Amino acid sequence: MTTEIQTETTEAQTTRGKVYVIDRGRTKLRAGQGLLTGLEVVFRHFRDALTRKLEKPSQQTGVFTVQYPEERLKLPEAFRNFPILLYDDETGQELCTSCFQCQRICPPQVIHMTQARDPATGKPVPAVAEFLIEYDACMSCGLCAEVCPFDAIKMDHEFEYSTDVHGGLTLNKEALNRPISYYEKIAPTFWAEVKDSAMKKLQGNMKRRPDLIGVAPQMVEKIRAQRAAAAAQAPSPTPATPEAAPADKAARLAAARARAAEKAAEATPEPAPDSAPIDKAARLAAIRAANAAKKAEGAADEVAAPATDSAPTDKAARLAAIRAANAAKKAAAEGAPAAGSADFASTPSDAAPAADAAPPASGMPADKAARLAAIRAADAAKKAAAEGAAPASDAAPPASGMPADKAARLAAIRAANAAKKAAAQRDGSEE
Amino acid sequence: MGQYQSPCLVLCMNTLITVLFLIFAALILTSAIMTVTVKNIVHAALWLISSFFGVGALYLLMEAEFLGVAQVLIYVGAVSILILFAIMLTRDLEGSQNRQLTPRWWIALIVPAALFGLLIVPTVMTHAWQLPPPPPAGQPPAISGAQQIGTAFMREYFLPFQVAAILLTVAMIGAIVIAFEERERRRRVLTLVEQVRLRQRQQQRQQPAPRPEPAATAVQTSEATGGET
Amino acid sequence: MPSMTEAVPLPWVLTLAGALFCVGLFGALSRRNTVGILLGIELMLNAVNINLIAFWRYLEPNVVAGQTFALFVITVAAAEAAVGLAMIIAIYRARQTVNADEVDSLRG
Amino acid sequence: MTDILRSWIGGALPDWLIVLIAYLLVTTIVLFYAVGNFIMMVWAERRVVARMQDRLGPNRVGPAGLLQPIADAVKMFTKEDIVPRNADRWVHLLAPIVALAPVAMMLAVIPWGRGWEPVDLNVALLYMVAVSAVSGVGLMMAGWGSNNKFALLGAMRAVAQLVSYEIPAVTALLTVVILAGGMSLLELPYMQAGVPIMGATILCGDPAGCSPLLYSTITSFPGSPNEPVQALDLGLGWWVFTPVGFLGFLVFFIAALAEGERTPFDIPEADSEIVAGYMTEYSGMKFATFYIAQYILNFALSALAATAFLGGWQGPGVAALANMGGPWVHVAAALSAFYLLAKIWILFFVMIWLRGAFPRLRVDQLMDFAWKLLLPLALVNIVSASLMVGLTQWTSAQWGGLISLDGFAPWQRQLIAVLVTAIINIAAAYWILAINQRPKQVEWDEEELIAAS
Repeated sequence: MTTEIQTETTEAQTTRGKVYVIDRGRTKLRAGQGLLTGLEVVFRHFRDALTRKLEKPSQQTGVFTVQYPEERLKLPEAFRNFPILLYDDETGQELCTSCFQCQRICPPQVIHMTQARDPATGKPVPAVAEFLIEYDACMSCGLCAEVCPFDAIKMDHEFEYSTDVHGGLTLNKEALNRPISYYEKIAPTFWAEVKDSAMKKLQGNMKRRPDLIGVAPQMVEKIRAQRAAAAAQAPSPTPATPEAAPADKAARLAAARARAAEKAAEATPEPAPDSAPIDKAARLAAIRAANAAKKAEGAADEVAAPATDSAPTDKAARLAAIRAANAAKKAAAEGAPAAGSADFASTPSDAAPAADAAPPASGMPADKAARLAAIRAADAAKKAAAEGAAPASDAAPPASGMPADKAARLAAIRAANAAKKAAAQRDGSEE
Repeated sequence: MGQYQSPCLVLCMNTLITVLFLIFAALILTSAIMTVTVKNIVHAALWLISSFFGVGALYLLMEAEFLGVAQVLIYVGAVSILILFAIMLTRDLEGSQNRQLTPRWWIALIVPAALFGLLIVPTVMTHAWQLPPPPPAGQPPAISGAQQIGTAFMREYFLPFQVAAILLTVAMIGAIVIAFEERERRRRVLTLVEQVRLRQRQQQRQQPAPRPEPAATAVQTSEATGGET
Repeated sequence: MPSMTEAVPLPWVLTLAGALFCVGLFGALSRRNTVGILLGIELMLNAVNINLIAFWRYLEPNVVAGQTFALFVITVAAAEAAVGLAMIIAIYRARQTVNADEVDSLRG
Repeated sequence: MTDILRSWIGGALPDWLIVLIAYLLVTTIVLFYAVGNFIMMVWAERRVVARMQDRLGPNRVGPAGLLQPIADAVKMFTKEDIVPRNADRWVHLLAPIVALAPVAMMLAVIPWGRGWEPVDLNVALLYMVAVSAVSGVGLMMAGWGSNNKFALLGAMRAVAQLVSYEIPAVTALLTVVILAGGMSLLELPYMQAGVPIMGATILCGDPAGCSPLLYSTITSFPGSPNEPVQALDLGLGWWVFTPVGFLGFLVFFIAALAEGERTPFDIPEADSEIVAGYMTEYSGMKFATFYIAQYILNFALSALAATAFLGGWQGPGVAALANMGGPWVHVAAALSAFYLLAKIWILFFVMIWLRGAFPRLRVDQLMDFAWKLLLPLALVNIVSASLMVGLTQWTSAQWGGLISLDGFAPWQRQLIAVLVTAIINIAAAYWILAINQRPKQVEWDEEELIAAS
C-alpha cells in the first residue's frame, strides 16, 4: 500500500526570488489510505501543539494562539490607532505650534485646538493652549500625522480604549501628550527620519514662547523647578527675560543672521553670473536689519525672529520679507509707543519700508540691491532713532565696487549698528 | 442477592411485584386507550411506544429477559420509528385536525366491549388453570432463557426460523418495492460534469452533418420505434 | 427468590392481555387514518404476545415454545408494519390521503 | 454492594430496605461517574480538538480551563427556557428526557471493574443495543415537537442514521456473542484473559511450578468450557488482537461513531446545514440534557466497545493481584476499573481525533458506507467468528467428522484458527474495498437526455 506520487519540480526565476512549483500529479491512493494520511497529519498537529508554539511562518505546526492580555504580538511600526501629541523630554516643550493643519484635514472633524496667547500682550504664540481629540469618532486614518509640519502629532500604538463612558474618549492635551522618548520607542525608524528637522523647528519655536507657555502640562512643575534652580545657581547672565531684551542681543541676533545669509550666499556655486540668489540674500539681510531695527526701536515685547536659518535662501527671504511687513504693520496698529516712530506709523506707505524694499529689488543687479537694502535699513534705523541720531549716515556707504555678498554683509552690519545705536539712545532717553 | 433469605423479603418482594404489575398494567392500558382515542396521529404513535414499553417491562417482570429486550429493540427501536417515519412522510395536512374516528365508532366500541365483558373475562376467570407446582424453596425454578431459545431455533424450530427469515426478507424487499416505486419515474438529476459532457456530445452530433448510411439509419429508427412501442 | 407466578395470579395477566386486545380491536375498527388502524393491529399483536409469555411463564417455564412463538409473532408484526407502512406511503403518493374511507376505488 | 451494606448496618434495617439502598447507591454512583466523565469529556474534547487545530482551547476558567464545563453548566442553568409557540408542548418537554433516560440505562450493565458490575443481565449485549435504539424516539419527538423544519430534518436524519447503523453494529457485536457463547457482558472480560493473539491457551504444564502471578485459573474461556485450567495470563488476551475481533472492533467502532453522531457522521446536527438539527429549538437545560445524552451515549458505546473487544477491565496485573487474595482483590478491582476507564478514554480520544481530521459525510455516502462496506465486512466476520469457535472448541463429533482437531493442544488450535480467520478476513476486506473503489461508470441514456434537453 505505497503511495505513488509522481513528483515533478519546475523552477522559475521571478522578481521575488526562485519559485519552485511542485507538480505532484495524481496520487494513487488505495481505499482508506487518504483517511489514514489525514489522521496522521492531524496527529502531528496535535503532538506539536502540545510542545511548541508557532513562531516562524515557515513552521507548519505548533500553537499559534496568542493569549492576548498576557502575550502580545509586536505591533509593526506603521501600526496606527489614535493620534497623540509629542513633547520634548528635557525641556517639556510641546512640538505643536497650533498651526491647525490637522484640524483642517481631519475627515471626521474630531480635532479641536486653540492657540496659546501671550498673557502679557494677548498675542498668539506658536504653541497650543488646549487640544482636544474625540477618540470615539476618530477613524484612525492618520492624516493628521501625515500633514503635521512639526511632527507634533503622531499615531499611537495603544488600542485598549474600550469603556462604557463615551465622553471619556474625548481627550485633552494633558491626556494626549506623550514624551518623544515614548514615540521613539514605538516607532524608532520613523522618528529617526524626522528627528533632526523636528527638533530644529522646536528650537525655533521655543524661542517665541514666553514663560511656560508651550510646556506640556505634566512637565510644568518640573521645568519651573529646573529654571528656579538654574536662576539660583547663575544669577548674573539673566537670560530670556522679555523686559531685558536688550539691544545688544537683538544686534547679536541680527549679526548671526547676516552671517547665515552670507553663508547661504557663499553656498551658491557661481555667485557672480547668477545673481538671483545673491540679491535675494541681500534682500534678506535688509529685511532682517529692518526687523532688528524695529525691535530695538521698542516694540519691546518679544523675540519675534523666526528660526529660518536653515530654510533655503529664497524661501527664507520671502518669509523674512513677509514677516518684516507684518511686524511693521503690527507696530503701526499698536500705536507705536516709541515716540520716534510716529511718522511711519501714520502713513501706511512709509510704515512698511521693508516690505517695499523687497519687491522692487528683484529686478536689480545684485550690488544695487544690496546697496538699496542697506540704505533702506539705515533709513529705518534712522527713523527709529527718533532723536535724530547722526550715526545713521554711515549706514549707507555707496560700496558700489564691492561684490554682492560683501555688500550684503556690510548692509547687515550697518543695520545692526544702527539698531544698536538706536537702542542705546532709547535706553538712554528712557532713563 | 446471596442466600440470605427472610420471610419478610419474600413477602415484601411479592408485594413489590404485585405493585409493579399493577403499575405496568395501568401504563399499558392507559397508553393503549390513548393510542386509539387521541386525535393527533403522532401522539397516538407516541402513546403506542409507551404501551410497548409497558409490555416490555411486563416481559422482564415475567423473567422473559430476551423477549423483553427484543420487544424494546424491535417495537420501540424499529417498528415505532417506522411508524413515525410513515406519519411524517404522509402528513395529511388538511385532515390531521379532523375527526379521527369513523362515524359509527360506537359500533366499533360495542364489539370489543362485548368480546371483553362477555367472552374473555368469564372464560379467564372461571377456567381452572393447571398450574405446575411451585419449585421447592431455595432452588431456582428452571426457566428457559436466551440460550435455550437459540438452541430451539437451531433444532426443533429450525424450519419456522428459516421461514421467518424468508418472510422478513420478502417483507423488506416488498416494502422497498412498494414504497420506492416512484423513484424510477423520477428523472435523474445530472451533475455538472455530465451536463457539460452531454452538451459536448450534442455538438459533436450536430457538427458532423454528413448523414450516415441509409441502412444504419433504418436500423436505428426501427430500434427506436420498437423501443417506444 | 420470589417470582411473578407467586405474586400475581394468571387470570390477572390474561385479563390485561384481553383488555389490551379489545382496545386494539376498537382502534383498528374505529380509526379513519390508515396508520391509526395499523397502530391498533400492533396493540392486538402485543396482547397476543403477553398471553403467550404468560402461558409460558405460568404453565411451562422450562419449555421454550411460548417465547419462540412470541418471537415469531414479533417477526410477523415487524414484517406487517414494514409492508403496511410501505403500502400507506404508496397510497399517499397516489391519492394524497391516508384516510381509509377515501381509498374505495374497489367499491362496487 | 448489598453484602457490604449488610455487614455495616445489617442489624439495624430490614433486609428489603438494605437491598433498596444498595440499588439506589449503585445507581447514584454510576450516574455520578457518568456525569463526571461527561464533564471531563467536554473539557477534553475542546482542549484536544483545539490542539489539533493549533489552538489552545478553553484555558481561562480554573487551572487549564478545567472548570469550563462547570461555567457552561451554570450558563445553561441560567438561560431562559424557550418553547416555540406552535410547538407540541408535551412532546417538546418529554423529548430530552426520552433521549437521556435510555442512554443512562445503558450504564447499568457495564462491568466497570473486576467484581464491580451493577446488574448481571444475561442478555446485556442485546439490552445495550435495544436501549440505545430507544433514544431515537426521543430525537424524533424533539424534531416533531419543535415544529421546525430544521429540527424535523435533523431528527429524520438522526433516526435514519441510527437505525441503519444499528445493523452493522449489531452484526459486529454478534461476533462477540459467537465467541463468548452468550450475551452477558459480565463474562466478557474474564474471557479475554491471557496473552495477545493466543488468548488463554498457553496452559501450565506443571500445576505446582506455575506462579500465581503469571498463571491464573481460567474457568470460562472458549478453549475449555468444562474444567478450569491454569493458563498464562497477562491480562492481554483481548479479542481485538485476533483477526475476528479486530475486524469486529473496527466495524463496531465506526458504527458507534455514527450512532453517537460523532463528526464524520454528524449530519443530524450539521450546524452548517440545518442549524443544530433536532436541538434547534431547545435552550437552557433541555439543550444541556440532549448534550449530556449525546456524550453519555458516546461514553457508554466506548465502554461497550472496550468491554466487548478490548478486554474491558482486563489488563496486565489484574489477575495477579486478584490471585494474591485478601485485600489485594480490592486493589485488583481498582486497577481493573482504571484499565476500563483508560480504554474508554483512548477510544474517546480517537473519536476526537476523527473529528479533527475528517469532514462530514453526505447522506448517500453515509448509507453507502453502512450498507456496502460495513455490513458485508461484518457478515464475513460472522463466518470467521463461527470458524474460530469451531476450530478452537469443537470436537470432531461436533464437526461431524469433517475436521478432527482433537489431537492438538489448545494453543495450536488457536493458532490455526487465527491464521484461517486472518486469511478470510483480509481477503474479504481487500475484495470488498476493491469493489467499493471501482470507479463508477457514468451512465445515462443519451438519447433520452438529448431529447429532454
